Amino acid sequence: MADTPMMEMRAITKRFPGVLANDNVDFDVRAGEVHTLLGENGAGKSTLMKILYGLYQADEGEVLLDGEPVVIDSPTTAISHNIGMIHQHFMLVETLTVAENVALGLPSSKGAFTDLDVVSDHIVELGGKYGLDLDPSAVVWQLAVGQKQRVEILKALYREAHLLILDEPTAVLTPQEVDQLFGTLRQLTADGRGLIFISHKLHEVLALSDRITVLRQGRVTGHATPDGATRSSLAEMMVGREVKLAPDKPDVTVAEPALVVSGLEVYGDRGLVAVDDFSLEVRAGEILGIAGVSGNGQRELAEAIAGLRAVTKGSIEIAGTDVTNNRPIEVRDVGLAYVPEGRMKDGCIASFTVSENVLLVDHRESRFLNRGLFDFGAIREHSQGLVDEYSVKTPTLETPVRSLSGGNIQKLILARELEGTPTVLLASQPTRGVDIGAAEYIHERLVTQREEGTAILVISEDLDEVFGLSDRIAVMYEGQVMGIVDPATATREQVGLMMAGVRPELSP
Amino acid sequence: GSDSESAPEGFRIGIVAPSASNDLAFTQSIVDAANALAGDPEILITDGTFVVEDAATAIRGYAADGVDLVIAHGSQYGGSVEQIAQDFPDTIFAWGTAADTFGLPNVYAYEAASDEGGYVMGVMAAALSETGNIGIVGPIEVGDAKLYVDGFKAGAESGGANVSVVYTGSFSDVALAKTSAEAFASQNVDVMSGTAQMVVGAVGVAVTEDILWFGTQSNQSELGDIVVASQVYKWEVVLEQILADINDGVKGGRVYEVNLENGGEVIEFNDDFDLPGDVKSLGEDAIDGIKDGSISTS
Amino acid sequence: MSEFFTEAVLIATIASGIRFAVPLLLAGLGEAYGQRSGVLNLGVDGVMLLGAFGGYYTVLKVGNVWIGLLAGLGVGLILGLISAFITVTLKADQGISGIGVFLFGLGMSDLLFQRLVGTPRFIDTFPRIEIPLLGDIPWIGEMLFRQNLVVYLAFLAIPVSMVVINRTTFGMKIRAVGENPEAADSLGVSVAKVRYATMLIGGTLAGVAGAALAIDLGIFQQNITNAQGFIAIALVYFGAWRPLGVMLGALLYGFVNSLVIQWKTLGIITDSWSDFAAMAPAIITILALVVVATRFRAPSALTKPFERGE
Amino acid sequence: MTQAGGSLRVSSKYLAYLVPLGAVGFALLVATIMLLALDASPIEGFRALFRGAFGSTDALIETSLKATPLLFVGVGITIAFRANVINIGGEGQMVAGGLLSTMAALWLPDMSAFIMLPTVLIMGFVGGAIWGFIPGYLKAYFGVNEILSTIMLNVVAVQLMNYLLRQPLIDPAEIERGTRIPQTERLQEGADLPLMFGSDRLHIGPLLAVLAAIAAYILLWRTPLGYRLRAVGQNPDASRYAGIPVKRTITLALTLSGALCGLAGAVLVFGSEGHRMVTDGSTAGFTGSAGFNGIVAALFGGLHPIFTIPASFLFGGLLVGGLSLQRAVQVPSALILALNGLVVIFVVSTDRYRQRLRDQDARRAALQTVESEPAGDRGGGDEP
Ligand SMILES: Nc1ncnc2c1ncn2[C@@H]1O[C@H](COP(=O)(O)OP(=O)(O)OP(=O)(O)O)[C@@H](O)[C@H]1O
Ligand SMILES: Nc1ncnc2c1ncn2[C@@H]1O[C@H](COP(=O)(O)OP(=O)(O)OP(=O)(O)O)[C@@H](O)[C@H]1O
Ligand SMILES: [Mg+2]
Ligand SMILES: [Mg+2]
Repeated sequence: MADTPMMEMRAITKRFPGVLANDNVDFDVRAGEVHTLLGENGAGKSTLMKILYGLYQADEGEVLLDGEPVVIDSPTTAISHNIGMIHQHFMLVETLTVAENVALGLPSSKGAFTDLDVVSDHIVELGGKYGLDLDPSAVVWQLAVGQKQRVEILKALYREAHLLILDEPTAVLTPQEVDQLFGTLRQLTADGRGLIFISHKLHEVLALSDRITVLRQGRVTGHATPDGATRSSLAEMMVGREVKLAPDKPDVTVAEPALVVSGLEVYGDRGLVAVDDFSLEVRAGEILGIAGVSGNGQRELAEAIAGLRAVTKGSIEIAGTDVTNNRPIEVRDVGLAYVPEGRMKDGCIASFTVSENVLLVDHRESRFLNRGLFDFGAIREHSQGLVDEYSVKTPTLETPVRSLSGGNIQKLILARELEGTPTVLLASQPTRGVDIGAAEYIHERLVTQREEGTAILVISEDLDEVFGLSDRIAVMYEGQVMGIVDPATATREQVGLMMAGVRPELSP
Repeated sequence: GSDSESAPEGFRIGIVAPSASNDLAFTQSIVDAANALAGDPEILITDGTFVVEDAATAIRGYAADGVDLVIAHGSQYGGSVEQIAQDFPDTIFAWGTAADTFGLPNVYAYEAASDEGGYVMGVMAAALSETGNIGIVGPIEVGDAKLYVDGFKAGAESGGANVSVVYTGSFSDVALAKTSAEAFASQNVDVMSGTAQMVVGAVGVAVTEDILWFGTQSNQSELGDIVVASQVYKWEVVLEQILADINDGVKGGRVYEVNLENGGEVIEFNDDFDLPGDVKSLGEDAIDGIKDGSISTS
Repeated sequence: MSEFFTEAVLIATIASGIRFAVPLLLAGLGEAYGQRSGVLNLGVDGVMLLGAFGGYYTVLKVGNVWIGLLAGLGVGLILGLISAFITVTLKADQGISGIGVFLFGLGMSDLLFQRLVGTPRFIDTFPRIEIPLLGDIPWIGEMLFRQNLVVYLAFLAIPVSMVVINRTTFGMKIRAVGENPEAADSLGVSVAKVRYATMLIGGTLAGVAGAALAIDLGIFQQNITNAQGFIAIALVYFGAWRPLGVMLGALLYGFVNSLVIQWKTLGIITDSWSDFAAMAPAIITILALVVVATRFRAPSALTKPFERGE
Repeated sequence: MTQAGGSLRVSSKYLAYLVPLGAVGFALLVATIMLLALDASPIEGFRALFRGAFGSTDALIETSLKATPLLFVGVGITIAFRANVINIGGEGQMVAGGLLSTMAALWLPDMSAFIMLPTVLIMGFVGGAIWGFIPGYLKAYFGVNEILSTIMLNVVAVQLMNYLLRQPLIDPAEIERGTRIPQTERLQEGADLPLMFGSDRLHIGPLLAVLAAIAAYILLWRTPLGYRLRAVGQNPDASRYAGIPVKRTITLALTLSGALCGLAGAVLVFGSEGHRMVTDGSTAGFTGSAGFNGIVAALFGGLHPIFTIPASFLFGGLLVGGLSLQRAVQVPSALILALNGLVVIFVVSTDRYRQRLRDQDARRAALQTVESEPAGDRGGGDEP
């Protein structure tokens, strides 16, 4: 490794209205190394990287490349300094082809006209070198998630990125795809490129990194190297206290099946079968976790159960009532509560107040009405009760939820859904994108609810969560159940293989 | 023409009209007439009030301001005039083009016998047409436009021509008027006429396709040497009669008309168009016939 | 009926349908550029009106129709710039600010006309150009190749636009910005610049469309476009945001109009039905919108102002 | 729901309401320049404008009458916009409401006002509702862009009006006379909007419009239905998730919006000087462009039914005053139209700024109380 870092950020400070997203942060990368940024949600990782990539401007501090101070005021500048970024959310134009997405914004060898043939050739060449196999003429929306990821990497390589920022590139990949990606990344460091890696998955961090820097509340709170750290030591550095990675679960005697799904077939948005001959039972008093890589039909399954997506075959029963293809409101009336995966998309209305969001599902109920008009007294009382019980931190009940933190919004949704003890609780990614603190709290609530006899179906991509919470784990792959395992006896590796489509009986 | 009657000292006239006061057509004809009055009355104009309720506001505004004579120059203003005239019994109202004073003592109505001029020009059109096909472009089949079109058609048919009429359905769609004229051109039409503001679109086609044109509501000679003649309104004939009444102490309840007979309607020939003498005399015969009642325009 | 099938009448119906389509085609094409980049410009009609006045007045003063057309282009360019400033820089609601531009154009063009011209006067119109050889083809020649230069230019703009949108780097940026501005932005494509450019193209074409309309008619008057700008916007949806589709829509609209008129003059459509005939284009457009809406997707970012998270 | 907050918020909130006034001020500045260019005295012009709008009882009455359709339409637009539906079809919906109520008054036997007046108002409501339902249904179930379908339906409505007033509904006297002005006969007196305060002009239209605004306010913020309308407007996904019938609600939003515009049409007919329906062949000839201007009034009022009341009166005053400005300094009416457009442009151009002021306010308040919390994830990102 060279002595001068290829990139050095010094004393970076960035403020958003009311938030100190980066506070005097120092960070550097040397050629040929992977330097990982670790931190809770909202710690300021993406912000720091967006500053480096020219999407945001730092309020204070400077950036040095090869020892020279530079001003990076736009992505164009960043690209011209050979910096590439793989964003946390895919930055792809779905209606364009792979080659077009790669060529976008670059000068063409044919002047004003596109030179997609040249681009395609180079894509194939690069793909061959780094194991990024892709058809340059495929339209992006037709690609699988892993392939889209490869397009993102190709975009950066095509621009000759020497410094590559990868903001949570593994969040949506199968363990096998992760391995493949890591292979590619190691090849890149071997070429002398510097990588910045961001991930919440501590075992990945330990496997890939050369150095680790931990951010908390916008500040650097520690440094580590993989050989001197463990998962729990890293977690502690992130949160600032000892963390319970799994909740305590008292024994509960399970009762009758409350949710019965049999032979379910559901189509996805693209008109393909997303849930395929899927059967499952969840009994009152148990938590069934569904593990799987995103995009394997979990979303469609949840929506079908909630009445939001048409079922083409099979049936869904809740507490003995057939609710197949019922309207969402009818399914709820039978006793379903649903914490959706898209917190801001489905779970709440960002511009509505806390009180109004509490009303989202129940606004028709007579207890909130007085001669047909809202009874604001009753509504306030009810909302205050939930806010207090679930310790939702909000200045007032009239605050738009937009200005609450993610964890608090999630708690609010949970409070709303668990109110009145549902027969079945369907929780999709219940702690995705929330603080470890809030996640701990949410896990405790789910366990409490289980004790009260609710049948709980938790869908999560976070294996730690699935293992920590579930009484049984069902693994979902390409719309089907690959098998159901006991978390007490199963290993992560087994589950990982099942998530990749390997049936347990076939595995050694 | 009658002897010009002079407006009383300090007389104020308010005009409310739907289109622009320099439109070379409907509105300009009344504005020019008012300006031509003797005695130099003060003329106030609210133009472009194609919204009936806005016109009503303006009419009421003039009445409230103490204007002596309020001219509501638009058939569609009738309902408003009827109402407002009752609220301002001391103000004199003139409503055109129309024939109804609602039995009110302070409302005049005035109209144009546009069928008469239409008929005369139709007769000449038939004589000028070599193909025998004549086309007329109208806006919507109502009021003054319908009267003119019907008169023109009757005149041309009396001369043995084959007449087709198209109402574009709009007073304003110039492009449609143009398309209509193009349709006529394809059907061997060699003489056209038309009325309302959108008709300029048709005149344009007449110019390029060398089709003869008869105009109405104002002198359109300057539009080109394909223009044979135009029917022109001289509303001062009506206004002078109203002034005469006022000077005599009568304040309304009468209906006046401009027509060929009283000189309120004039056929103006285009000097640049070489009109054969026999055709011109056919036209003059028609004028005489209408004046003496021997020809009916319908 | 038989009269309709005479050669001359059929040819004239198609030829005048084509001419009728030209302003719609130009304005619609310009609007398509904007919408492909994510900007809905409802002010097209206002721009057309001012372009029409600019073109008319210039020809009246200068006497040259081509300078008049250029004047319309200039007016459109300026208004395109203003519209871009309103919607891209100030990020105003696109639908409503467009209505504002429309009302302004409607009033301003009339005001200028009344003050500067007053009495309507005819101006020179575009000379017809007969294309050698092609113009001599029976039927086809008369329908297609004895038009004025603007007609040819307008139809030439279609393949040019197809190439620009589908085969150039600029076109790729337009499509990207209309679909996913964040992604384009992350690759250093300036969303604002691309949208300014498409708005300028749109404004320019709308201005030219207006000038072409007025010069072709040889006259100006209040509201001369008679809402053609709005029809042009509808045609963009009708044509599913593709230049060729816009052209087909404009031609269909032009043909329906000239057919209805031709039938009226022949007495095939009687006057009592003429109001319904006048509804036809609007109803056909709505029906077409239903079909297009179920088959094609609008650019994802259409009507959404872009703001880089900060 | 009502907002409570510290002094900082209040001042910022007032500022937010001042922004559109600033926009009007700017438009007036442009008007001054234009008047000067037209050789008219701006001072005299504005004096006439103000006098004509608010300077006397008569002026106030005219302004109220002009504001009435603006307010109805503005309230209708507010309901639609709150459900995130852009209704540009106010013009056509007014025509539809005017036509249906006119038919009722024309074809039903003469009846007392107690029966006739509610009947024609309901018919106006229904006529507009039908004209709003069509684009609403097409949007909800076929994804047809409502901006375009409503514009197209304006065209259809005007032709329908022209046909009906020329043929089946025309005043028989017009046929007899041969003048064939496309207008109905004077409609039955039972349908006349009653006059208020002993005025011979001021009918109950303004009162009805204000009541409609209050009703819309109650609907939107005090009832489950209004809650659903707003929820669907803010987040259709979350609404669907919560069991709200999204498509039906979108359809309903445009239907209700159209219905209020239809009421505006009915009030125009039965409150008109002539007590009849007339066409000059264009929509604006009947509506006075209230279908467009009502949008401006609604925006002015911050898409809030109650604030739309003063906004409509202000804007109505501008229009009435514009007429008297024209009379006083003899400028073409096109000037008013152009200014109208400028006001719209300035108001929407500053809208973003106004929103930012409001947001800042809310965020600041949220932060004051949550300072104890970690900087975590404000804005609630929900992605991995
Ligand atoms: N554009 C913005 N405007 C206002 N606040 C922002 C903006 N972007 C980020 N923030 C805030 O800055 C803080 C840091 O956010 P950042 O996205 O950098 O976190 P992160 O570490 O990447 O979290 P995650 O793990 O969820 O991706 C958070 O409180 C966030 O809410
Ligand atoms: N009775 C049913 N049979 C089959 N599928 C149904 C049925 N009811 C609902 N669904 C499915 O659930 C989805 C959501 O229904 P929901 O009632 O929320 O629709 P919506 O968008 O509110 O429409 P609408 O406003 O017409 O009720 C539907 O799109 C449909 O796929
Ligand atoms: Mg991040
Ligand atoms: Mg439903």
